[in-house]
Amino acid sequence: MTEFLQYLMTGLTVGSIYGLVALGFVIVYNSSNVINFAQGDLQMLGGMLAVAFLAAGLPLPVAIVLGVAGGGIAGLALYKWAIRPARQAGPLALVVITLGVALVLRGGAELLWGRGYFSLPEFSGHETLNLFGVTIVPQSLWVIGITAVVVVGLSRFFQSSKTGKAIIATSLDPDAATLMGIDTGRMKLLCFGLGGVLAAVAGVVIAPIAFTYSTVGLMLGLKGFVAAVLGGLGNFRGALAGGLVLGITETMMSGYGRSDYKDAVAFLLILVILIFMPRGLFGAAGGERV
Amino acid sequence: MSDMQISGLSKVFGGLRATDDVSFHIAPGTVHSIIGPNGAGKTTLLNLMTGIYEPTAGEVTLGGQSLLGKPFHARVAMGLGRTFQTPQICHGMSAIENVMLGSHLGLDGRLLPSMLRLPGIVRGDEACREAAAGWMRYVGLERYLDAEPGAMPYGALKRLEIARALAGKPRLILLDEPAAGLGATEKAELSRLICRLRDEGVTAVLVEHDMKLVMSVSQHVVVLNYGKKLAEGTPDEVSRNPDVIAAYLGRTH
Amino acid sequence: MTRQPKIRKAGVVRRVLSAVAGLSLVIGAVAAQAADPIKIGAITTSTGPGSYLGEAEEKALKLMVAQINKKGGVLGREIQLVHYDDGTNAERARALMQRLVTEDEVSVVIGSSTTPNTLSMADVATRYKIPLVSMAGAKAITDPVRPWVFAVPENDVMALGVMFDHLTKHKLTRVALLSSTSGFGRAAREGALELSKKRGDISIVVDETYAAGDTDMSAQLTRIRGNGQVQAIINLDFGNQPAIVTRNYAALGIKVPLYQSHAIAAPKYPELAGPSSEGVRVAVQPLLVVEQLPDSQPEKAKGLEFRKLIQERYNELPHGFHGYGYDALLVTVDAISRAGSTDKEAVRKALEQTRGVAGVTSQYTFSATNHGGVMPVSKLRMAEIRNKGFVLID
Amino acid sequence: MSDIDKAIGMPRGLSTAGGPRLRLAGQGGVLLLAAILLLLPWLLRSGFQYHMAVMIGIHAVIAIGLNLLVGYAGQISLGHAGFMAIGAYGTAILSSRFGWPPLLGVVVSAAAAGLLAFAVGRPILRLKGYYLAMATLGLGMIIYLLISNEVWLTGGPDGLSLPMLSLFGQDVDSPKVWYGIVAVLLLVAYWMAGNLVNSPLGRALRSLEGPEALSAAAGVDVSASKVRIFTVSAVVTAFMGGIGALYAGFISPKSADFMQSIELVLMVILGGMGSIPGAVAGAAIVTLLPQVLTAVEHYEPLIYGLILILVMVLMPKGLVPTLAHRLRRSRS
Repeated sequence: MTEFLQYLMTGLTVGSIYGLVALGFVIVYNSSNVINFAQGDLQMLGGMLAVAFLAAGLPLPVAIVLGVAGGGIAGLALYKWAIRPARQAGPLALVVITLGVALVLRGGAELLWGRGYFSLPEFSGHETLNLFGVTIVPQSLWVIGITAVVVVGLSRFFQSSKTGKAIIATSLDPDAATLMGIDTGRMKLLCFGLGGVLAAVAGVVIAPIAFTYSTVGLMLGLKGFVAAVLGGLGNFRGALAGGLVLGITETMMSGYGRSDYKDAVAFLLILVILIFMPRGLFGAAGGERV
Repeated sequence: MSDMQISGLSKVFGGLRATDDVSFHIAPGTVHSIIGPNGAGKTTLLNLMTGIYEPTAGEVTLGGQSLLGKPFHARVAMGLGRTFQTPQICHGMSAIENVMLGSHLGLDGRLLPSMLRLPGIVRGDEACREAAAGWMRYVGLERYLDAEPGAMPYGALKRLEIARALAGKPRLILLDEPAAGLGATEKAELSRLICRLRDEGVTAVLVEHDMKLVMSVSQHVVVLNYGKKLAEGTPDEVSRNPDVIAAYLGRTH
Repeated sequence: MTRQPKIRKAGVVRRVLSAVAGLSLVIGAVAAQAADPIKIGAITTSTGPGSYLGEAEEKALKLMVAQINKKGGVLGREIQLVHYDDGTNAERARALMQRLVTEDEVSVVIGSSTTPNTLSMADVATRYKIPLVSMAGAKAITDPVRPWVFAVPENDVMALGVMFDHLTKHKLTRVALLSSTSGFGRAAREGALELSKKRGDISIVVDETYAAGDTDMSAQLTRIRGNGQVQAIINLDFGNQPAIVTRNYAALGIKVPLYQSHAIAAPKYPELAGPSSEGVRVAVQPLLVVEQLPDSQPEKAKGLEFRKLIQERYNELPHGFHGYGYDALLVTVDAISRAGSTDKEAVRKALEQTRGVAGVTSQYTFSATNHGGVMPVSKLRMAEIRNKGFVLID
Repeated sequence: MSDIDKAIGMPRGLSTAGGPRLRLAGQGGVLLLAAILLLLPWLLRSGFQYHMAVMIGIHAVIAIGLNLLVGYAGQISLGHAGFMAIGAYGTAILSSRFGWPPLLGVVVSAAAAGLLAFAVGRPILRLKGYYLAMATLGLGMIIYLLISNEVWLTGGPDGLSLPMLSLFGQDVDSPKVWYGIVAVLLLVAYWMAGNLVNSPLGRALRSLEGPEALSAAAGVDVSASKVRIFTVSAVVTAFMGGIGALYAGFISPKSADFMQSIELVLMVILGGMGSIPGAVAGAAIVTLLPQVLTAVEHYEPLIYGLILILVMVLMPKGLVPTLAHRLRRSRS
């Protein structure tokens, strides 16, 4: 039982990170139907920037905030200079553009900071807690807590703020939103910025646990995409649930099964879920309109 | 002997009876219209005929054979043709290729001969191209043979769809709001086209809002309201039916 | 009238052209004899998961080539290093090897940093008969011997032996193995299982693995913690994941000592793992702790000198992988100068006749049956992390 | 004679204008490609340049096959590297471990990949858009993980070596001979893909990119057709994976990994979706770019990324369709 709880704790931590990255995917996807393959690299950027600011002598909280802000700015820039100029392009062409942005971010980070691994200090020391025999690293609590705050904050933002509602309207029906006087271009820009912020948050909170390096976004970006689709692209709860399901499945597989097939089992599970639920766990049902 | 027979057809979505115990039959070589206010269940009925939905109860037959359980494409193979409210055109193909697509069923679809372009494939393809050109002429699109669908006006796309459906040589063609979005001249042309089809013995089912068009081309009209069949008869009979008048007036007021 | 001059003109042009062509041929030949540089190809794994190894090797190679050229080169000729990065991709390494051989026409190739990449290049080396000096450490590279393939690091089985000796000495004989499923981890794990069977003094009671890219190894360590028999943990991997293992190990409060392989022995490791790494035991290259070596050690003087060079140029401390880059170049250049030419077969022969060449990580003696990888005694030492530094221990 | 009969009977010769021209264009493409492939050896100087040409050829055939699925039928796949790897590893294992003739190994592996595609195709291809992308990605990843982990069979991360291909009792180790082999394969693939696309079956497949109801209304069995084209592209990919492995003489799990799948799709998108010459152009770009960019060493990812962005912003429909469109417009 202790083992199980230990695995669960690990799974929740890893799953929260996947969920955060997935949320970024979902917000961008909702607003502009683009799967942003640079999401993972925006996450890398957030972590790297925080490390760099810290190394420049700024206090940790400031470095963290600046790192997150940097991710957001990069998200805005991504939309303004790469996505917007190509707005007539098809979805696959846009995906290729985000792939290009991912490479630019990765290459830029390597030129600036090299290819080494960097660590960020834990937010609140590294004294571990012990609960029912389960060892808990405080950073795990930060990860889970921040994810929870982000999810609650986002849902309130989308439900009650005027901008949030405008974004929802844009994602539901851009034409109607334009008629209602919503500047849909601005909303898309905002969503890319928000996606960048979310990615950077993930990058910053995971850096003390798993470090950050130029190619860290590759795997986490992929996992985030998996979580987003698993949850049913376009759904916040789904993205988070997808991340948690993925994280917990992986950890349980490592704990109770063979770790070398951990990912294979996760992917098999996803295949099966998609076959029975073609629009993911929380995806809107319904066929094609004719 | 009817071409299509619909008996006791019902479709329930959740708690909503979108189609409620509808029965009628469509005689061969006639134009048969289905009308009703918005939300009356016309499109649901069409989707039940084509197999996009499976009915909760009831039966649909074409030429005496049951259509139930058969997917859309199999029904097309049995002689059902259909056009859509908003034209469904393949934008990766030229106009004539879209029409040729409609007649692919009768042609050799084997993979290897197609890749090797064996003589049989070439012959079939050429015949099919000529036939398609014929159909385009028939619906008045001869100017657009090699046009990109994206560059064609809306009305032409609607006729292109009809040509594609005709290329499949259907025994019965379902036209889903063919007049929607058309201008007055285009509507007149459409009306002539439907009459011409009727005169040549093609059975057509028309779902349409434009009453003028419905009344001028139909032999038989079915009126739906709230999923139920409200009335049925010749255009004259239906237009004098007090229930029908009430339903339409009730909506406008 | 008007046509004749034209024809004559054309004739003149042709004559001038051919004269120029002939002249340039002559000049070219003379120049080639005098100062045609010696082309040495190099492929390192400078990006991707293996960048940790290749970046250091790349730096050392570039630095040392510049140093050699400053001192007048080899055989009176300059060395031209044609360097490519294989991105931790074996197929790319192979394509680049092909490119070095057929397009860049190098005389000898150094590389690559990881075993799969070296093995994929070894086939090309054999096919085109060109000497290849690898900086990767798996036994499979030089055993069985391939005529054209050499290696400078001692092989992973020897390196494991150092750890096993230390464990036995401290009576820690029941060991938990934790390895990555990457190429290095997998090969090292197999080596460890084999070695434990062969030696009989160490028994592996738990055998856990994790996948590349995993960000938390608590699950595996929890299982290890739950096994009462375990007296020590060996982690076989390189890159950032051993640092995560170290943190998880410390967080779970595991009491048995943790041993890390020589593949992570670099200042970056304690920096990443932080205070968790205090007391972790690591097999290290002497270069990393060169100041702690006794003066009698032949590697010491060279190592200190090399350290100074690297620190001046790159502002970082060299570790074993810088050393492999240095040594690979050293062995290669030594062979070329003894061969007296860049003839491939001559260089290959000279490599086989390498005797007691002192590098910064080891002394090299090759033969027809030993193309590297095996030394009389392992050069690795056991060190413990104390105060963020590597301290030699008994 | 009814009006319909007249209408169909009458316009003979009048309407076929589109037909022969289209076909000629297709055959013109084959001829042009043949001319390029014949002339190219005069430009290729080193063995390495032949090597690159061979690699482009192999990738081009795969891209043509994948373009049928992605570009024409509109079904994305992020798992085709898995099929490539099945071809490569099947060939390697059958020839080096079981002593089969290499070419038989290629054919059997390609058939096996086809069988797998056929088996998983029906449930997977019901999915749409990014869900399909996800499912194919998962399929590819599972194949990749099997190959990396089943060391006893595949050699794991260390990879596997293959015996040299021999034809008519002669070892094929010269890049020039390989160039010839791959050039012929490319021509055949180009010709066959062009034929398919302009056949009745091809039109049925091309209709799949649109809404399902459109295809069904034309009598196209949507799910069967999707499975069919998926299988075809898997077979082509696996076949060329096997040929590529024989050419390289060595394979590693890297050829099955996710990035390889992305690169294959990249070839199709950069070159132009639904364009057969586009697939060839895309394969050339994606294969050459990393080699060209070794010149800028540490700037490689940065410049690669910038090129991707620029190409897609300036030519959203891909290289060949965009250029063809501009050419047509400037002419008229």
